Amino acid sequence: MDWLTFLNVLDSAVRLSTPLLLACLAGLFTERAGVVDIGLEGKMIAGAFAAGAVAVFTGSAWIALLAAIGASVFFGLVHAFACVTQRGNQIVSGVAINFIALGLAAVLGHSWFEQGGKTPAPPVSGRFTSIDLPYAAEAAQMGPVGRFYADVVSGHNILVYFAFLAPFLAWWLLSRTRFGLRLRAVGENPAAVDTAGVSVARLRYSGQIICGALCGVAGAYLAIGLNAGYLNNMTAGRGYIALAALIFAKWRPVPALFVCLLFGFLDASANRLQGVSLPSVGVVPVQFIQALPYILTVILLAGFIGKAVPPKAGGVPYVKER
Amino acid sequence: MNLDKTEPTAVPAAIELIGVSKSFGPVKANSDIHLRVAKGAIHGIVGENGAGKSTLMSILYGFYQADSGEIRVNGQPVRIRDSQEAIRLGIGMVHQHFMLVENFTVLENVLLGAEGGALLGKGKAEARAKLAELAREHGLEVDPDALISDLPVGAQQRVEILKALTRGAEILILDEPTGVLTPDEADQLFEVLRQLRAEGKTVLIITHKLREIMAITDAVSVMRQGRMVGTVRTAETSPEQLAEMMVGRRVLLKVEKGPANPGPAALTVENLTLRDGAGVERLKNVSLTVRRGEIVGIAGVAGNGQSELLEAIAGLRRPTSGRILLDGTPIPHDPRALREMRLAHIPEDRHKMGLVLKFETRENSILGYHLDHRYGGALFDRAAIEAECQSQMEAYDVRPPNSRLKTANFSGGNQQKIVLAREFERGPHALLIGQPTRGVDIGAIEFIHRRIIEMRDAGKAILLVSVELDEIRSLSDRVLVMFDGRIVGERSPEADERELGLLMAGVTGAGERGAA
Amino acid sequence: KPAIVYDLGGKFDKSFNESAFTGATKFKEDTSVDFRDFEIQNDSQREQALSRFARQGFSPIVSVGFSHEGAVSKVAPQFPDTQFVIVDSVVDLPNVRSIVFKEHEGSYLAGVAATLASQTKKVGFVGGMDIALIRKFACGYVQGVKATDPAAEVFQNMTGTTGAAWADPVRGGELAKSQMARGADVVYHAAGGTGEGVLQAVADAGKLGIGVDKNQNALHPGHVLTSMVKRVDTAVYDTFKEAQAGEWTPGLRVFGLAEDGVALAVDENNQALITEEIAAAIDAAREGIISGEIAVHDYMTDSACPVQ
Amino acid sequence: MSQPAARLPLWVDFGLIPLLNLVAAFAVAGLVVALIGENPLDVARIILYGAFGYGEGVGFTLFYATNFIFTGLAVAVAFHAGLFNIGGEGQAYIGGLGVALVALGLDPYLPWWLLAPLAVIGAALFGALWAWIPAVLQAKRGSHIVITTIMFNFIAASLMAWLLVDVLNPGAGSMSPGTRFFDAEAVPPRLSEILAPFGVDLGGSPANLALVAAVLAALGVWLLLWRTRLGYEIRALGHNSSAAAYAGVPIARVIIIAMLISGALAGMMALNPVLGDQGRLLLEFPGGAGFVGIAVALMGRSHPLGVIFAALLFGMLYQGGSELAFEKPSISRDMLILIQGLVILFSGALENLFRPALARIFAPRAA
Ligand SMILES: Nc1ncnc2c1ncn2[C@@H]1O[C@H](COP(=O)(O)OP(=O)(O)OP(=O)(O)O)[C@@H](O)[C@H]1O
Ligand SMILES: Nc1ncnc2c1ncn2[C@@H]1O[C@H](COP(=O)(O)OP(=O)(O)OP(=O)(O)O)[C@@H](O)[C@H]1O
Ligand SMILES: [Mg+2]
Ligand SMILES: [Mg+2]
Repeated sequence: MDWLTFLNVLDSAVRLSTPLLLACLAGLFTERAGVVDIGLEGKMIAGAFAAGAVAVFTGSAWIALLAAIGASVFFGLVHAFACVTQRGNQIVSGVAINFIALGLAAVLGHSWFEQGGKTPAPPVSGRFTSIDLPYAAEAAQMGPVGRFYADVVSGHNILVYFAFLAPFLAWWLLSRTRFGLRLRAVGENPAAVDTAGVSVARLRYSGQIICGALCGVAGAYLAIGLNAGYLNNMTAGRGYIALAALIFAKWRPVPALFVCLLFGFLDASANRLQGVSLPSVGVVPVQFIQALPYILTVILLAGFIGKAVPPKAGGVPYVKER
Repeated sequence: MNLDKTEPTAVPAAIELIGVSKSFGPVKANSDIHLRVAKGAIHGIVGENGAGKSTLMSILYGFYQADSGEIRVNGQPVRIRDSQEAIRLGIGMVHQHFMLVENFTVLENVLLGAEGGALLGKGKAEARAKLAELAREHGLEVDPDALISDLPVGAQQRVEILKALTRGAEILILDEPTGVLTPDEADQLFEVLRQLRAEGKTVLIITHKLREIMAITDAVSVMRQGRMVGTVRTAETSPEQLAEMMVGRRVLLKVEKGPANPGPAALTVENLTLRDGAGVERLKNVSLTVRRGEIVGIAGVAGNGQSELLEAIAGLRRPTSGRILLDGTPIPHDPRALREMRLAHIPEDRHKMGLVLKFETRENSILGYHLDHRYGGALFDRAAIEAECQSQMEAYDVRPPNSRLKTANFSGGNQQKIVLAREFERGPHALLIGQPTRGVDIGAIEFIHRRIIEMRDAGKAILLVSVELDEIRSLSDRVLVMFDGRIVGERSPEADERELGLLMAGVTGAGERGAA
Repeated sequence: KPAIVYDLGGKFDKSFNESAFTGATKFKEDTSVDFRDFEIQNDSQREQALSRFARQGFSPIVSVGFSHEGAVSKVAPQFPDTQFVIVDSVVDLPNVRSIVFKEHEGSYLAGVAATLASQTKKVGFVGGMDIALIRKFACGYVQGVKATDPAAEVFQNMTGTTGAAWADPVRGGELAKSQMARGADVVYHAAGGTGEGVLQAVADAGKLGIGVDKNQNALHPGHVLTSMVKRVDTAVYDTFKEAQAGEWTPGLRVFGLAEDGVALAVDENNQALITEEIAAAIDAAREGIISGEIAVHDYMTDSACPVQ
Repeated sequence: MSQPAARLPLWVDFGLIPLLNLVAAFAVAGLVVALIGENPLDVARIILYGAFGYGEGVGFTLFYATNFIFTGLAVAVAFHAGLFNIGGEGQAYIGGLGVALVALGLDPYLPWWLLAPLAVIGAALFGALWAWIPAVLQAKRGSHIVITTIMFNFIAASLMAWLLVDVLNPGAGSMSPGTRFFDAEAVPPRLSEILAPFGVDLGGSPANLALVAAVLAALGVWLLLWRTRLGYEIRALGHNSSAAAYAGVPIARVIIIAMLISGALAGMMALNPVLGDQGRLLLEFPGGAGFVGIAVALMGRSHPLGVIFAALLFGMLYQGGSELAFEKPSISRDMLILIQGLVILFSGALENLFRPALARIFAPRAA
């Protein structure tokens, strides 16, 4: 791969890793609070559908973003109610939310827009368009580093920049603030938090709300950032990959950034490798190239990261009185 | 015997409980409890397991809400809705099961719930200063930046006390604080408590060790089956009287045992060294011999390699070097094969290792022996298993004797009996016993101790590990002391308690080096 | 009483299923004869839906998509008096009409147009899943490109290996961007919903896309060079009409350029893009194919493509 | 799952509460239906009628339930070992390859009753094979089985797409990615044919002998888990791995064996659609049954009997939902997914929603 190709792949990796990163951080906030969430996929779908629909109705990307966050947070609250208040099984609740969001988006979309659950394309004002950073054009002329700035750093929409800032914000929030300390504690030992006079339930709800908000942004990014409008099941399993990334990153925000970038990069490379003829092998079947990111993930997992220890209280409802 | 009514209220009460009741579903943990704790006193609370001591204290600390009754703090009626409220009222609590976040530092744990602002920076600095001050005043030293999981239990407990004190506790509740301490550490703790009393603070302490009650408290309340049996002045009572109040019958506090009759060596450990997964040496060149018909006790503070030693012998950990011989043959690294060689193992932690709590008890009664052909071929012979379980439950007086009840639903003492029955009843030749009576009440302790002596008298070789020095001394025929992965000395059980305590703290050759 | 059974993509797939729906709707509007339809959710429902419609007396019953092949061959013999139609596959039974399209011919024209519209002489193709039908599109397209400019380069990508491949506009867009990064400035898609992402990305970048199946020119006016329409709608409409008039016949119907079954769509949205040169070349190629002067290889005949 | 504070009469626990949960789920679904301007009662009637109202409907319900019994059992067995096998989808897919290879290779020679048992072995073997690598990675390297099984789902999809398009495809002229049809003699009879002489009419439904296999598998799983030493070790491991180690259970080996069994069960799901219904291997034939298996196992409390009931419930939803799509074109076919989700939510995660209130009514007062 020459430098330019590499930059192109990297540029694509940035875009592809953005929804993963947002969803991964979303999962991080709730799992660090001790609530396991395999409903990331569903929340993203809710966000994407809300964003798509509201962008069509209002023509405003920002209102659509708010709607996405709202819809996704709503499902976060449902999950919190089931898992925290009702002490239900967290995996069951997550599975349920994936089904509900997918079904509801299609049913409402079908009824509102009569296009089989799709939303029509919103106007340009209803989308987040790419931003050229200052001096990008000039930088492009100034050697490889300049190209990197122009091609990879510049030219994404605002949600991408937010996504790449988010791990650092998350890190700061978790390690430097009272809220973060309590949130981490409640995922490890809720009784310790409870005896310190802090409400376990409130913290876990907060975790779910943040999770919902981030999934909402991820959904909005898919529907009105990368694409124009919601399409049935357009998350295409990214919520599950984000969970994998979360485990890979061992529930830490900055590693999450690198893991998601890695996943995005593998994905982007696979796109690029299609149809490439290898020396002695000839053209590799495209299916093999498409499986490559997944195979590499398994190899990395087996070879490098070893055992990932989840937050101790994860998945277990906090029961004070039996 | 309730002295509250007779005694004039000369000293103001720090705490008064009036008719407090609390049920967990059908279990009445506390019913109609009256308690008065004088300000500036150390007040002990004793009772069998499940008597409701922890529940009562947790109500005081706002962790649970009483179903009915009144609480007064410093004479004022209060409603303690949550722990924050309790902390505001100056109540601090060190829980029986530590409420620490294991992968947090000491400082973070101290900070939790009392951060002093939305950002941690300022609060951290203040807490650090406060910790330094408390260390100076009370000798409660801990490294603020150490991870809890890296600290020995004794230090973890110090963190719990520090947590309470940094929050400005005037009334300190300690729930079984000494279970995990060396006698020396316990003495240190008592020193701290006396110092706190001198400062006018009130201390409520729960313990099963009557010796400690006698040593430190000013008054003591006894609970039984959710009720308050009575409160007495410590100076006016005796351990025997307290035990009787607790159990409702007379109890033998001293283990009766005849002289040992040691036979040939059964279990030999030679130069055993063991590194854990992280590469830390947990056992350093340990050698010992246990003969038939004797109990060799290993004393030591928790975390000095006793657990690793037991688990290495039991085939659960692979030694880095050294040999373990059973009746002269090197043992395989396989718990299953060891059981066939008649080596039984009572693990230290029945919940973590000895039992599958969600199994029916009859299933637990064959745990480890489940491949035995007595219990069936391709399919289990359920009648045989049932019979086995019934006979075990009968022999060990497990209550209720219901083999189909999930083991989780038995009380701690009965769970321990289930483990003992399983391991003892199959005629082992050698026994590894870890913490046989941890968290078990006096009545059950008596029973378990008797069984262990019986096994010895039947000619079994027994290696006993316990952090209860009293237990080691009363059961063992020889005492080995472990410190930092080494065996640092052998003493007779009659040896001076102080000397043993010093050995446990790693001070060898007490005389010369004690001063250094 | 006509009926339609759609394939897994659903009737609003912006593609051949939707096209069938459009034809049926037009028939309904023209004749005010209502029709029933059903979107299957799994393979087992194909037979269920067909026999159900048949039992309820519907006829003709159109099943859209090659995947219905098995179900039609099983159900049709059970209802000899019912008229069955299968689109995109051939079932040789006395009461079945098979409608197939020469997608390769239309795609060839798309290749011609793409090459001429391209400044860089690099063009792209994004398919949904790597299956025979999509290879047929790709093969025709590449032939058109190479015939126009043997030196022109074609980048080909497939989206995925699960059903999501037809509904993943994000990846579709990414594939198009990757092709554009390599210099492509015209990208043709045959990827259902995924293709919307392709057209979107191309339009966002100010380049040209080529739509498929339906006329997608209006999606991004000025940025969709043309659409390779596959007239499933007319085929369905005609079938219904003939049945109504009692002129329905079974047998194979092949719709190529000659029959107007496939074509490049030109309308007000792309008129400006189709220069005279392009229009002339398309026409010439079309004439050539119809007359047989230009032989466009059909991938399906030997599972191979002469050009890459 | 939290311990109920008070014991309720059995009929409340196992009858009234599940019923109320279902009613709540349907009430919410009804709300959505009303929101889009349809009559919820109508919808409920259509679904119930579609699932149970006539022979063919029942047949379809059973057909879908067969898939879910297999995949639900697969997830349940892994659960008992403390493992979360999300890879049922991929294992079923590869299991289909096993079935197809047996059938394609032997169908000229063997009648169905000889071929079917071999197909069972093929399905189980291939499904197990696909679970084997994640299992080994979990047992020996500690790689998180949730991720590896997710990855293996994707890898299976790629592998199968390649095989079905380029390798096993009958070749030129065939549009659909799939194998050729198996010989008609090699395909076992459907239940409708078997039961017709007894006056049972299952219409053209594809329910087939795989249902019997599924029920036998459930029985087998029950025996395995609660009547054999291996099952004992699996459960001990799942509840408490330290206790299992203490008991001398070879942990790594039991993890691998449990996953192999799980994979084999998932793989056997392929018997139903591939051998029993389509008579050929098609692209994407599992159609999400592997994931539904998770919900089925959770709702069935990982008990084989519970799995059967939950599978029937989901089978009913699938078939009733298809009826709904048929009768009410204005309601998107995705309504079914929504209803499934609500059922999972209310009967799974919110199972105790009504318990406190019922406890107040029915619980015997504590002494
Ligand atoms: N997890 C549980 N679920 C249901 N019931 C329980 C549970 N834990 C304890 N119990 C019930 O509460 C009773 C008391 O439990 P606890 O462990 O406090 O016993 P205890 O009185 O301390 O007994 P022992 O003296 O033997 O330790 C048990 O006999 C049991 O019936
Ligand atoms: N959270 C809870 N939920 C239900 N029952 C409980 C709970 N905590 C305690 N119990 C029950 O209440 C009773 C009193 O328990 P408590 O822990 O107060 O006893 P204790 O005197 O502290 O015993 P120990 O000496 O074992 O610490 C026991 O039967 C116990 O099983
Ligand atoms: Mg107890
Ligand atoms: Mg207690």
